[in-house]
Amino acid sequence: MTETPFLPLIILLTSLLAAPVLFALPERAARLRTGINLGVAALKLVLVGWLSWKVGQGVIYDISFEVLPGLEFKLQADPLAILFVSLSALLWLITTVYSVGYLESGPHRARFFGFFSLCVSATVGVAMAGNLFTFLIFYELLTLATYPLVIHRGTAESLRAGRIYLIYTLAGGLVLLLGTLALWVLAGTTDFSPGGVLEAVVAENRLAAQMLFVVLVGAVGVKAALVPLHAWLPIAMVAPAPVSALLHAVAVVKAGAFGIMRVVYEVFGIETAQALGMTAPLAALAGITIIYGSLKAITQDDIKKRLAYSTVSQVSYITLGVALASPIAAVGALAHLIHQGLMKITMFMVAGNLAEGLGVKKVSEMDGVGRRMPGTMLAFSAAALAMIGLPPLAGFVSKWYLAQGGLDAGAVWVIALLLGSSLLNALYFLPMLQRAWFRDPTDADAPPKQRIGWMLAAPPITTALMVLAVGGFANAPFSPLEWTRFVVAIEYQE
Amino acid sequence: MNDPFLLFDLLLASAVIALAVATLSVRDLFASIVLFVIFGLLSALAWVRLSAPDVALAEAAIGTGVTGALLLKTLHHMRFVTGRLGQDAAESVTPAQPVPAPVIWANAALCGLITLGLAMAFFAAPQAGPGFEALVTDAMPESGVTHPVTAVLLNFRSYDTLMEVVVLLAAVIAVWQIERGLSEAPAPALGEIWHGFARLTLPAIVVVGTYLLWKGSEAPGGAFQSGAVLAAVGLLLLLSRNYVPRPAHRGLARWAFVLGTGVFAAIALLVAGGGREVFEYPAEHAYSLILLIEGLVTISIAVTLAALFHGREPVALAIEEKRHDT
Amino acid sequence: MTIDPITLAVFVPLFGAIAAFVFPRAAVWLGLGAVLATCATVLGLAREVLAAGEVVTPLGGWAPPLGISLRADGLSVAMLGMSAIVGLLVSFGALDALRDLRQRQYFWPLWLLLLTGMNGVYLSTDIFNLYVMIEVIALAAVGLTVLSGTKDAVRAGLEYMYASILGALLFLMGVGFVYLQLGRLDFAGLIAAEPSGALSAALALMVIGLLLKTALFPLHFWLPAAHANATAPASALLSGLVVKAALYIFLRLTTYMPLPDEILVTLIGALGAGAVLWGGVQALRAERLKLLVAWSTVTQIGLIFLAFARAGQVGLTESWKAAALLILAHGVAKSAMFLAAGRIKDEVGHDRIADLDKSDIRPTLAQFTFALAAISLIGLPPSLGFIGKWSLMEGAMAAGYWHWVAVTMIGTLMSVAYFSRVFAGFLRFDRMRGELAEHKGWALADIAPLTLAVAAISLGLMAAPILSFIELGYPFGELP
Amino acid sequence: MTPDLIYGATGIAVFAIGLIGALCAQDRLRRVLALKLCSVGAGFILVVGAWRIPPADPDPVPHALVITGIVVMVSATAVALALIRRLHTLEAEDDD
Repeated sequence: MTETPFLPLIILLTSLLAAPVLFALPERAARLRTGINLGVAALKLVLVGWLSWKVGQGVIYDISFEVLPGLEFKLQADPLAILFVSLSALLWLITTVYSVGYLESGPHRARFFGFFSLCVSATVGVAMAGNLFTFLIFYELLTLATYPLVIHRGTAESLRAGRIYLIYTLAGGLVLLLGTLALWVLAGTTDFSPGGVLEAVVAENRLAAQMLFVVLVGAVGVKAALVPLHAWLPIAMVAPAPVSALLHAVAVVKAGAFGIMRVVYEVFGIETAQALGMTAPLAALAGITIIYGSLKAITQDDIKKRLAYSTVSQVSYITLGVALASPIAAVGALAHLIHQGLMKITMFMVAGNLAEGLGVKKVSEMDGVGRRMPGTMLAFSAAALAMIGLPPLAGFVSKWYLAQGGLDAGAVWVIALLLGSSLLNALYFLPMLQRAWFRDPTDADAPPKQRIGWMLAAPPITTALMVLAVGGFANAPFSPLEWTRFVVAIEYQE
Repeated sequence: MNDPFLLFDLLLASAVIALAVATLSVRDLFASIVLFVIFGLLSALAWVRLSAPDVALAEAAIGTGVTGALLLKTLHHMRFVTGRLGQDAAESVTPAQPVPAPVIWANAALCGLITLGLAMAFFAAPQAGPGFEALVTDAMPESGVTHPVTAVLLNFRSYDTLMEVVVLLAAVIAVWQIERGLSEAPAPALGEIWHGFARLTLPAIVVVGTYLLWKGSEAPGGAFQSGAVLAAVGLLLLLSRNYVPRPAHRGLARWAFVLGTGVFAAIALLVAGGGREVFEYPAEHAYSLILLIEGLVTISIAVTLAALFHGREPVALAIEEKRHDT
Repeated sequence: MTIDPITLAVFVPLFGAIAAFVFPRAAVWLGLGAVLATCATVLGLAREVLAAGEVVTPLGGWAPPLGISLRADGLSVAMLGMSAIVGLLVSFGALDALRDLRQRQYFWPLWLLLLTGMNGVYLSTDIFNLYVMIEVIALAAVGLTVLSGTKDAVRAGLEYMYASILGALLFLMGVGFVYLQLGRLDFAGLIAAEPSGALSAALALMVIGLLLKTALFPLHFWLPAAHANATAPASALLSGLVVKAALYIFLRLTTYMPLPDEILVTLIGALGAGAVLWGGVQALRAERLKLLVAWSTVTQIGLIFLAFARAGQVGLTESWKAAALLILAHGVAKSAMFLAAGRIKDEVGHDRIADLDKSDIRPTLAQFTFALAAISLIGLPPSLGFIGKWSLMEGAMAAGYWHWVAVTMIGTLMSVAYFSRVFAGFLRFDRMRGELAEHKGWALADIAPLTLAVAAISLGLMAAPILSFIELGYPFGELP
Repeated sequence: MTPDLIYGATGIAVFAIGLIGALCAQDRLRRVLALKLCSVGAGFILVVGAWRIPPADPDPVPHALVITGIVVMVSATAVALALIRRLHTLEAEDDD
């Protein structure tokens, strides 16, 4: 059953077409800009809601045209895409509200929101790409759209960070181009299809297939911040808070993780990947990244750096769930895609509020901030506890499924890994909470640096409530977890 | 080996080669140019020997005469600008930038390689193989003229010839553009250099002109050759200052430059239609059309060549007559 | 009087040039009108080619080999179309960019003569005619190079002139050898010819001449200075269009007379690789924006030759298409980039890369245009440059030429590196002395390059129709 | 040994001499001269190609081509010389 095949295209175009308009608006047209931003974001969310409902009913969307003979630009809305598209549409709206508040009087707002729009378009494109070629196009577009956001402040430091970011991600993109080409030459198609497209190639040339796996996963692993390709992520912290929030929760890092899913599930197929003997090393790499990221996070005093290393660690849960090659672990991985997004975006917005409102940028300066910004810090606490894995919060749900999946796959070490990681999470988050709530402010009488308006305060609280909801109502119909099961059934062809 | 011309051929060929080497190796640039003029005239002689009188004429008049004049004018200009006009035999007027030895060796190796390849290819090629002559002979009756080279230039391959006039037009526009705003540099007077030049080329010009006149009686002469002869007259007028270009003449000059090209192209387009292609002259008018084109092109060529020699476009700021003597 | 668009494609710009030269006061409008009319003519020709596959006109009614005929197929019309459209937009840009009256008066006739020459090259089927055409191009191009009249420009123009004449003479010598061997000069004669040593020597001579004209490493020495010192619209034309004419002839000749030896194919590839790497290094070291852009032309030419590097083999027509796509991509993107660089130089007052961020004036739109053009030149999706690079690498990979894949990737990384030097200058804001001047809004001279840059990006998604158009009339061998 | 071989070899030699000069000469004017030599060399090849053993008439087409080549070359030479003059003036102004 197909109808309105253009719906995915329309969803893509809403933000893509908004971008040139936003670029062209003069700096002073702030109200108009805010109106367009919020209007388009809301429209997109509604459209995505409609799309998910249709896809849930079994409608298949598929739109494509030929770019080169045989090679198609292809958009499709499969359940896996819907999972990611919904996340990005929802969080885009929230982050837009936050950004409007954050940049209220800053320079270059036209540029910022233009690229912001492009960035979400690219994310949606990454999600709905129907083949690796299209995925590559949006993957690169994402790099290009985020670069100006990362260096938005225009200082020497941010430019240096931007250069490192650009080198890592464009080199990754180039390797992805190589891999895509190799896939095209080897398999004659770059389509995503559950079960993979490489069976014939594997039978014929096992080594080539293995190399292709390394190349493709390595390429998307740059954005997914897999150790040792993660170095750009902590450095990119010079970006403004809403950008960091978006980068970590929705856009770049998630695009990498999502790419790993597509490559493993739909280019190779989980069984083929397992038969190639590639999943176990990937799982091991994910495990190393999880522990390494957490250990590094403990040693950071800068709040945003600590959060960044935490991301390195947390995103690899997704990779781990994919690599374990167990349907139960896969549920955990996919759920974590959503859960980590909600948790991390909350934390980054809080970090932004602390810096903007109180001038607090370091963990050691956090004494007593809970009393000065109770709402914001409550949101932070909820997200942090969820991240540690306190039942029944969001993080617990994903970790639970991952552990189950580990047992299912016969990898008992995963349990130990998850316990260790949770312990480390606690080690770097609890001191922050302890300082915020149980210590006296060092300069309690000091007036706040700047008043935090509702546009800055409301978004983190909203996302924190969502963190509570997705954990608490994990088994409700239409919860992310339920959708995840739907997706996994498809990918494992059950 | 019993060809009576063999010795002549060998002598002429060695003279041409020796002059080519000498042109590039003598230290004095003036001598170099003079040697080049002799080289050009001897080459033209060789081409006469190869039954190519039209080519020989063009080479003598344009390739050697006009080119030589242009070179001498440039040399004169450069010596004047650097204030070294008085020193005779100034070997080089541009500062030598040292070229790294590896580059020179690489260049020499490249030249050697190319020459070797050329020589091998030349001696491997079929000598005097069939060319266009049969085709030309068949087509001559429809060409409207009786001289084969003219038929090729102005009928069979008239598109090439039109584009050649376009090249000439491009050159004069480019030269005016390059020298725009240049202050009134000395127009070379008939100084010592020029007497030498005149001694060498004037007789050649006279011979060529006579030949062309004579030739014109039996068939349309080559537009380029007669254009060059007329240009030589212009050159002498300019040099002797009997004619001084003035800003007011600019518009006329522009029209004269484009006259040949414009009419040539317009006729090419206008004859099209009624089953005829562009450039396809109706048989009954072919002769007169070709004659018209040739005449106008000759005027344009003459004016253009003279303008190329004069260089900069006449501008208002340089009116004052300034006779420059060495 | 009915005249085919194929002849008009050469005659319209010619008459335009004559008119613009004779009436200097009206040169701008006459010139612009002629370029517009040329666009219309090319459009008409494109329709004919779409309908018939190829259009042939024997000029003067004399069929080759005695006469010269004009022939248009998909490839030639694609080149004509690129010249006309890029030319039109550069012309619009020139309206604003050339403020000096006398510059403007000479720009139009020279540019229209250039267009005449290029159109003539793309329609020609006779190698001697090609020689005359490349000379028309050379003289007009040198005139444009020195339009600014500065010492650097004149010096660069002279070097360019030497290289041009030498290239043309090598080509002419090759023509002479073809005549010696075959007794005819038309393309059909070349196609029918039996391969022989002498013919290969002739081809080699012509190829060396063309490589000199198209500035393939190490014969590129004249290009950076010439393109960097010309005025912006002239640079855009020179870099975007002029070098393509010699490339096109190379493409045709090697199609009709395939390179005889695998070693030569590899040599061409090696020179291309040299261009990519050496040009990249020089672009990294360039101190001025326009010089950087000029060096990027050297690398892009090298890239196109990398695509040629496997053309000699049977059935591998793909690489020609990659080359054709890269030629189009570079033509559009590079002209946009040079115009944008010119705008930046005009607004900021200099084009030293190191000092770009010290200026309180930021020509935002020109910078944005520059970045868009850079995306296509780097080869990032979905630009035309990306599709070209994709085809190039696909071909190299399928043929097992991994070394060329590696060179392409290194070249891409280098281009990221040198272009990001420029972006850093655009986007750094902490070294300014005063307040940032509010961006000035739109200017006419911004629109032309922006349009070109947007086209360079978005044409990538239209590569399939472009390719099927280029294949009309079988330009790549297999003549019916 | 026939005239076409003798003059063909002459043409190649002149072309080669010109080529060496064009690539290695230091003086600007001399490079123009060298290029002109190259063009004469190419002219020789075409004229030789057109030559037929008498009494046969030569092929007129190459003759026409060489005439065209000569005119093209004088145009290019004129532009090159104008550039040299201009450059020389600009450099001389700089020295003052």
